[in-house]
Amino acid sequence: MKDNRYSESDVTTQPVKIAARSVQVYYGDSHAIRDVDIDINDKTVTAFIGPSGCGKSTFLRCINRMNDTIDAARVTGDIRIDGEDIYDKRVDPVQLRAKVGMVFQKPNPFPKSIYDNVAYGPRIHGLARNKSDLDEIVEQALRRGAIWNEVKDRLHSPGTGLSGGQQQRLCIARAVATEPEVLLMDEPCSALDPIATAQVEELIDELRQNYSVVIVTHSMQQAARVSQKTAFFHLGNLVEYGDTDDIFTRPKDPRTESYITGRIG
Amino acid sequence: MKDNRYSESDVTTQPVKIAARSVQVYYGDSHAIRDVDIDINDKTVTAFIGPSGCGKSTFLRCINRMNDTIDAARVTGDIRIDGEDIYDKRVDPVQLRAKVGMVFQKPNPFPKSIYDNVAYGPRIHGLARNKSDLDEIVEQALRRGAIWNEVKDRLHSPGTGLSGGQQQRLCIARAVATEPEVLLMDEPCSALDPIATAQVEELIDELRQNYSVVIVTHSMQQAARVSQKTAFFHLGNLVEYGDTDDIFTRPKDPRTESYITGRIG
Amino acid sequence: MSDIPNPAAPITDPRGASLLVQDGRTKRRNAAEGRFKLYGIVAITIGLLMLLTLLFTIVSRGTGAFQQTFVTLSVPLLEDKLDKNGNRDLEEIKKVSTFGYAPLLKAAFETKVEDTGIETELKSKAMADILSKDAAAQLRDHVLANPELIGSVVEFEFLTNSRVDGYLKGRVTRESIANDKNISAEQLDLVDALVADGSLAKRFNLDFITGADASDARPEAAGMGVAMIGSFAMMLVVLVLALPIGVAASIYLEEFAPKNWITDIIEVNISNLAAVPSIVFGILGLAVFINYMHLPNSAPLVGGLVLTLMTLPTIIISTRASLKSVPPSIRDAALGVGASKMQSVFHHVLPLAAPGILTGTIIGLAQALGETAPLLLIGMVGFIASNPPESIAEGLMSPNSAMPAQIYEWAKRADPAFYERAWGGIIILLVFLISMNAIAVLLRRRFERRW
Amino acid sequence: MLPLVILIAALALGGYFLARGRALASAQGDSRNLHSLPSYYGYNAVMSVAVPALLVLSIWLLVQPMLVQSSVVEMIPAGAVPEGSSVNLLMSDVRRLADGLDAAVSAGVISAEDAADLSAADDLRAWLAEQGVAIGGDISPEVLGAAQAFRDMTARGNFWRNIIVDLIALAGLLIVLRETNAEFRARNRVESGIKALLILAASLAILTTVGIVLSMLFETINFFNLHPWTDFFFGSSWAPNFRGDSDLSILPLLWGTLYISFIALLVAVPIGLFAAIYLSEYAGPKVRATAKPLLEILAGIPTIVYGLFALLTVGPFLVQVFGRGDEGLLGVEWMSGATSVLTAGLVMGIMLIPFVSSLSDDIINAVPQSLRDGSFGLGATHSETIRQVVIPAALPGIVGAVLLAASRAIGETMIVVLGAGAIARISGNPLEAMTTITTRIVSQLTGDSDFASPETLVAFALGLTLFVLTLGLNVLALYIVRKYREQYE
Amino acid sequence: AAARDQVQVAGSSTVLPYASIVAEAFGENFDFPTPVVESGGSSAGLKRFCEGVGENTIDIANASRQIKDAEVAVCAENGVTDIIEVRVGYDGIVFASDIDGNTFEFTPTDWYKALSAKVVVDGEVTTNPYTTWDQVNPAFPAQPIQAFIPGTKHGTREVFEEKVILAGCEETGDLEAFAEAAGGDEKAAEKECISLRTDGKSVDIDGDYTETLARIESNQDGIGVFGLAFYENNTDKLQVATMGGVEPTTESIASGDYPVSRPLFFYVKKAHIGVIPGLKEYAEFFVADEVAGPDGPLAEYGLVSDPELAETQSVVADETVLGNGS
Ligand SMILES: Nc1ncnc2c1ncn2[C@@H]1O[C@H](COP(=O)(O)OP(=O)(O)OP(=O)(O)O)[C@@H](O)[C@H]1O
Ligand SMILES: Nc1ncnc2c1ncn2[C@@H]1O[C@H](COP(=O)(O)OP(=O)(O)OP(=O)(O)O)[C@@H](O)[C@H]1O
Ligand SMILES: [Mg+2]
Ligand SMILES: [Mg+2]
Ligand SMILES: O=P([O-])([O-])[O-]
Repeated sequence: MKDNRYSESDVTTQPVKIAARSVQVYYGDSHAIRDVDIDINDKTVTAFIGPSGCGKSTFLRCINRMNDTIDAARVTGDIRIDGEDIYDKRVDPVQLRAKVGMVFQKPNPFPKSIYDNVAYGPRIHGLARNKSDLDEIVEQALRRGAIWNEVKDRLHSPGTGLSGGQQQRLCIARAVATEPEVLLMDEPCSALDPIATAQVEELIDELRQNYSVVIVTHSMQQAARVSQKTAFFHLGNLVEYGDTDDIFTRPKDPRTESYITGRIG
Repeated sequence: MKDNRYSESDVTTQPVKIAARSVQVYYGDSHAIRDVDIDINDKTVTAFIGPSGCGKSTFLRCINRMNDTIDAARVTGDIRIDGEDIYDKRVDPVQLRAKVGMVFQKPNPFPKSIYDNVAYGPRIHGLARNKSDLDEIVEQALRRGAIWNEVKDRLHSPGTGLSGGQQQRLCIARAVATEPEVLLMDEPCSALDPIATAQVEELIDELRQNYSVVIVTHSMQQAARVSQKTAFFHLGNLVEYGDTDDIFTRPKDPRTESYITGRIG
Repeated sequence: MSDIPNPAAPITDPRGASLLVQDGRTKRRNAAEGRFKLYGIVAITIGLLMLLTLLFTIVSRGTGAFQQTFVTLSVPLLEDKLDKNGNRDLEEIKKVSTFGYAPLLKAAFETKVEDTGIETELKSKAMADILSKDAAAQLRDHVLANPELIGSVVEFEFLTNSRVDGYLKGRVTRESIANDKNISAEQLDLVDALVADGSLAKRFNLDFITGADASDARPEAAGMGVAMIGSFAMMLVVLVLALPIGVAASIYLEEFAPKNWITDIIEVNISNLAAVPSIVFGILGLAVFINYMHLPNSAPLVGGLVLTLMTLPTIIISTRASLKSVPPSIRDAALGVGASKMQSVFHHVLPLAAPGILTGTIIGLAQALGETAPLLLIGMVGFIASNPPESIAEGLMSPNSAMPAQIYEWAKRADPAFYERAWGGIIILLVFLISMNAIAVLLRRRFERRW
Repeated sequence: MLPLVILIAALALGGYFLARGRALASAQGDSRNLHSLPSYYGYNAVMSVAVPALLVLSIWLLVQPMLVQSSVVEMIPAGAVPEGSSVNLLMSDVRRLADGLDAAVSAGVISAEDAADLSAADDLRAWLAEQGVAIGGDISPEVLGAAQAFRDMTARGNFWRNIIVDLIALAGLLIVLRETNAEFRARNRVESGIKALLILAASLAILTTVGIVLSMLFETINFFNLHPWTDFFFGSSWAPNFRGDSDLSILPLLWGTLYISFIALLVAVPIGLFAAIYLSEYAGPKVRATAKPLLEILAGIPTIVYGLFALLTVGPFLVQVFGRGDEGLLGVEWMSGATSVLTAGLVMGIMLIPFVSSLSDDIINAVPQSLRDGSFGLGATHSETIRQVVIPAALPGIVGAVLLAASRAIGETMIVVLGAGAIARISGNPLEAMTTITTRIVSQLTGDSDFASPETLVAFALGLTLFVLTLGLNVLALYIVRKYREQYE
Repeated sequence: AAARDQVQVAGSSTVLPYASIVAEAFGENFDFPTPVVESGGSSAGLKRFCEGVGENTIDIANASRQIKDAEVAVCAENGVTDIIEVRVGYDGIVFASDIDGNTFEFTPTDWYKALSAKVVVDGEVTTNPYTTWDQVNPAFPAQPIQAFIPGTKHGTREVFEEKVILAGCEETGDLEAFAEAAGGDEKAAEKECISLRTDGKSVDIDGDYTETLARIESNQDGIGVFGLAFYENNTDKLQVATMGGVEPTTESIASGDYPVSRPLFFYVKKAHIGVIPGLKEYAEFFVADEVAGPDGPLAEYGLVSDPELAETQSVVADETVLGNGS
């Protein structure tokens, strides 16, 4: 199963980008995330794996405070990015989210044109000096999202008229366009064919050169291919976290092993 | 790559369930499906594969006339189920869709409770004689959708509060609950972990005993595992169609080969 | 309403059945479908039929108001009546009141009868009575504007009184005037003769659209123009205040407000304000804007403020409903790329909610445009025949009425000629309303989309 | 004043570009190094320049006339006020005269110095009349002196006002420019400003409520001092009377209000809802684009038209059906007059159709297509989909629309006056005439009887009670909606 | 606030037509702007009148009844002490029915018997048993009783009760019977007389005469109470009934032959005279002979002019205020 195509030279030597301590998440009464501690490195791809419903998305959404938007959700504990507590009162969630981009599990393009979907982030962050700059950014993002060829002739038709996989790539392009420092991707390749998947994986590897990427995936192969670190969640607990190699070849926890070998889900 | 776990005894001997001839689909001016001819057998799992945006979902939606709901979409050609032209004036799309169930690419649970989501189909089709009958049907469907254990304690909380993968399985359960003769599944396992995937695949194989199943998938492995027939789409064309074994091991068309070996997408 | 098929009904297994023939259950469901759709068609048809009936009533009763009967007369501007001293001093000419002009009109009729050889038994006073009371005022204005004309004979086109006008429009007949002391059969004979002579005829009356109100004694001279300006000024105030305030309040409540009891209080309050009878807003307006803030009586500004308060709940409720219907995933998507809450609302949610907001605005404005009761208390209902204002500020501050108030007033007056004008006024009001709606509808269509 | 406002606007505009430029400069011309978009720095400057300055200006505008007035009033000797008049009235002459002098000066008829030196001896009234300024009476020297003082003080006040407000605007500009740099959180500042505005807008509802309650409370208390509250709340008849000693009970009116509103909703809700469903789900774009605005016209027809329609068309028709005995359509004799609860309710229902239909249509239209697809995919018919998926998803909005319609029904006057008759009684028969609270408010308030009598004051008590009552209904509605709200997606 | 230029009038809707005719002519013949005359009812007008002195209060209140003591007190409390009362003429009140229906010659007794809640039949006080007019008076046709009378908020109602119902009650002798039953309490007996039946035979109209007319149009059996001016403008739809044998005309009312009429007033704030341009001129113009006299436009429109007009003119000219012995 080991198929890590890319160098993993300096993973462990990377500084910690995101540090979470005893994070708990509740949806109303139900306890979705239990006491998670994790350090996520900079310039590293970290994969979250685990059975469906175990809390991967929930934890991911804690990192850029998207859970703030769910009334029922309540987060406790301590999450630091670059040493700063992101749940501190002084932290502006907006600034945080500009820094920590996100691709959602269900593709959610704006009901606007493809171009405007991608240009939205750069516009509100003032990343483009002028129209041609913006065109450039949009094209670049769409290329990185591996969708440029399919949409270049219909940039101004609505993003909601795309196929499922295309929408997913559009959302990736949209997230990449704002150049976040951390990119959270919730199953970014679930609707993609192998080629597109490979292109997105390439993108992830490229992003790793400068940023920290966290990816949720159900594909063990993908986790093995793209990530240097892997975290395994089960029933809201972070069961095991370590180098991807180790997790897949020498899991310490029996639950991890069961999952990887396909016995629990 | 060959990993077909289930018997494929009598695939070719099965009668034709769905016969499509020179089907064309247009979205406004763009030609999304070009001249597709295909015979889909009864009691068989047929996989549609192909790069993202090639028209798999579009063609799938032709089979139960879901494209009727998109204003811009226009379908020509001839599709017969059990020899009856489903685009015939006399055909009631409602009756057709009861016979040809569908699981959508993006999970779309109703804003109702989990129970009501599943009970919806049986209710409108009058499949239950009384409340306990209905309870039985709902439980059965949720079990087959491999989600019973996770939701049995919260049947009356909203279906929209589930995780991505749970929603997907809920939608599968919902589709199965109405006992369709043909089941169209658009990437039913995209958000599922391997165990859940295996359970769904098992369901599919079980369904095959009586029904015809068409499944869109991006996972070549999955196609190989569950299907007896495979159709490969590319840029709106049905490039190749045949026994799954043949497609994966002896593709006739160079495009199919490129796709399977990961060269075009 | 629920027709979820009865679970006790026999279960039909459609398996293997032909698609070309509908099974019993499908037939039943399709029948239900057909019925359901029919209900929709019936509902719309009822609505449109009612609209049609109302419009037909309005138009058939109101179009008459746009025409008026005029008589052409040559009036000798007698010097001994208008300028006894003959020095053409304007101040002295002004001293002659409209009552002093009556002899000129009588004289004009005498000449007319002589010149055309019409035979009539009538005294000259009775002949002049077929004219509108407005004629003397018209004459006086003309003389004051052109004092040099005194002594000459000038041709005028005068309004006839409302009975003569009604006679030409068929409302007044020789039978119906049996007990009427305002007009006699002989006078109608004279009218017939004048019609034959071509000097008395019905024509389009622009003054109805542009003019000011007239007193009860001269319905034929009353117009809608000034009230129209009053309504326009009020709508301006309502639009400028109610739309932004309403949308702002809704955004706060729906998107930003913490879910606590204060928000609940505000929310309940707003729905409650929608149920407050409009006259109560008049009480409020009188107390706050006139007695406390000392804004002038009868001013469209005050009317606009009162109507703003009255319209706000409608706009807020509809805006909130449409904001609520924008799915959360859109907000998530925007927040996910680092948009602020404010940006996500203004860039994505608001445009998607725009159709509903516009609908609320249309309905709210329509309601405000047709409202009379609150205006009663702030002095905008009654006899207000001001001149058309010269500037926007004057239009807001100087006394004025409003279209519905004018219509309401007319509908109450005794002379049946006012009744026709009330319906005519409703036509103008509706044209006003429809043009206002048309703009909003066009805007709404631009924003509409389904995803 | 206008130049002042223009100056503030100019400063604000200048501030916009200066702050924006400064921010960009501090970020070495690269907007990416800024905390916020450059325009936010601009807006922040506009806000900081204009808001305090305009605030001070408006306070000044409110306070200055009061101060000038009171000091001028002090100048007028008590003897100068004619008997029976008040200083207040004299002041209006003073103001009128001052305005007249202003007008004369600005027309160039007289120089500013001369205006200040005019004496009462000249025939000022006639002279002013020539300038087009009408003065009520002859001008006394006191009034003239006061008018001149008035002008003088006003001019001085305006002078200082201009200076101070300008300084504040300028100070705002300087402060904002000083704090503008790449790290400055301009967007947050601007958004807090906007949020403050939003909160202000929302609190207007509270203010209105307070205003309504206050403007009715005292008169209501007066009423209860004159009339026993037990009769008002628990009596059974409504029979106002000139000589006093009237029966003034709200119960029959309340009954009529609720009954008529109920019938109106019985008409409007199904028709409106079905129309909305048809328009958003079945109708083609063309039908929808025409039918919807057409229906909206129904909301704009003045209610007096509906009233006449009820009285002259619908009422007689109903009598034809229910009340003509053997000559009638049903051969029954249940209805005696054209006015009845049913007449008013039916017509009011028609008026309310667009309140339900248009708003619901927008909301139904906003339900995501994927939900419909999900239902169609299961073999549901269109109507099943609508009933069981679309409507529940749109329910919160639809409830809002229905509540709005209900509110309108309760608050409507004209249709009831003409359509429902004016008889206050409690009866279950919809073919009988009844009346409502709102019509009684209007008629008690506009009538002939003594305004200090309970017969008139009862209008305020009725208004307040209705207010409290609907408040209760709304609390209940909120509770129910909360309970059944379903969030989709 | 800028100084106000025009006279502001509010109040009775009965006086409104006359006031608007005067205001219009005033605007035409004087250099003052046309006064603003609002309607809204005597009570509402007086309420605003009594709110205080100053430019943001009205100058004149029209009323279809005399100001009440309680109102004068409130006025005084708010500083409105000097009020000039001007009686402009009389409003004739007539009874009319559909033009195509039966003709009636009423007496107050007929109305009393038709509308009172309780009547004396055969010496016994009973609930009003009459349902058709011929039961009330055999001379009448067998037409169902259906009366549209002014609501209790209208001054006209008071006049109707006083001069028709109560008069009828006295004529029939029922008043005495009621007094007897009430143990000699005159007040209670009067109240008994004028409390009208509530079974729908008598309908209170709170709106205007147009509403009464509309109701008669939709119910041909109806008989309504109107102002004389209103009737005179609608002779094609209505036929008037005589009362006590007298036909209502401006002459018969002015002479006092026709019994049912009421005076109309307006009240001027003396403090505003000399301050509001044109106020006194308007008041004088209103009662001038050429306007309010028997040949003036007001009478032509239906106002019954005051036989004592000269006295009224001097009240205005001298600015005689209420309570000063006039
Ligand atoms: N509603 C629509 N309007 C216009 N174009 C559409 C619409 N839906 C799909 N298309 C286009 O039609 C083509 C085929 O789309 P389809 O959804 O069938 O692809 P697919 O094979 O399912 O892809 P995926 O694997 O990404 O879901 C694509 O180019 C897509 O952009
Ligand atoms: N909005 C919500 N309200 C209530 N419960 C929720 C909500 N969202 C998620 N949950 C519950 O929290 C648990 C964790 O959900 P989460 O979405 O994090 O799972 P996941 O690991 O992302 O699963 P998947 O792989 O299926 O997406 C699940 O049991 C889910 O049902
Ligand atoms: Mg998830
Ligand atoms: Mg697809
Ligand atoms: O409006 P009125 O007071 O005359 O009834």
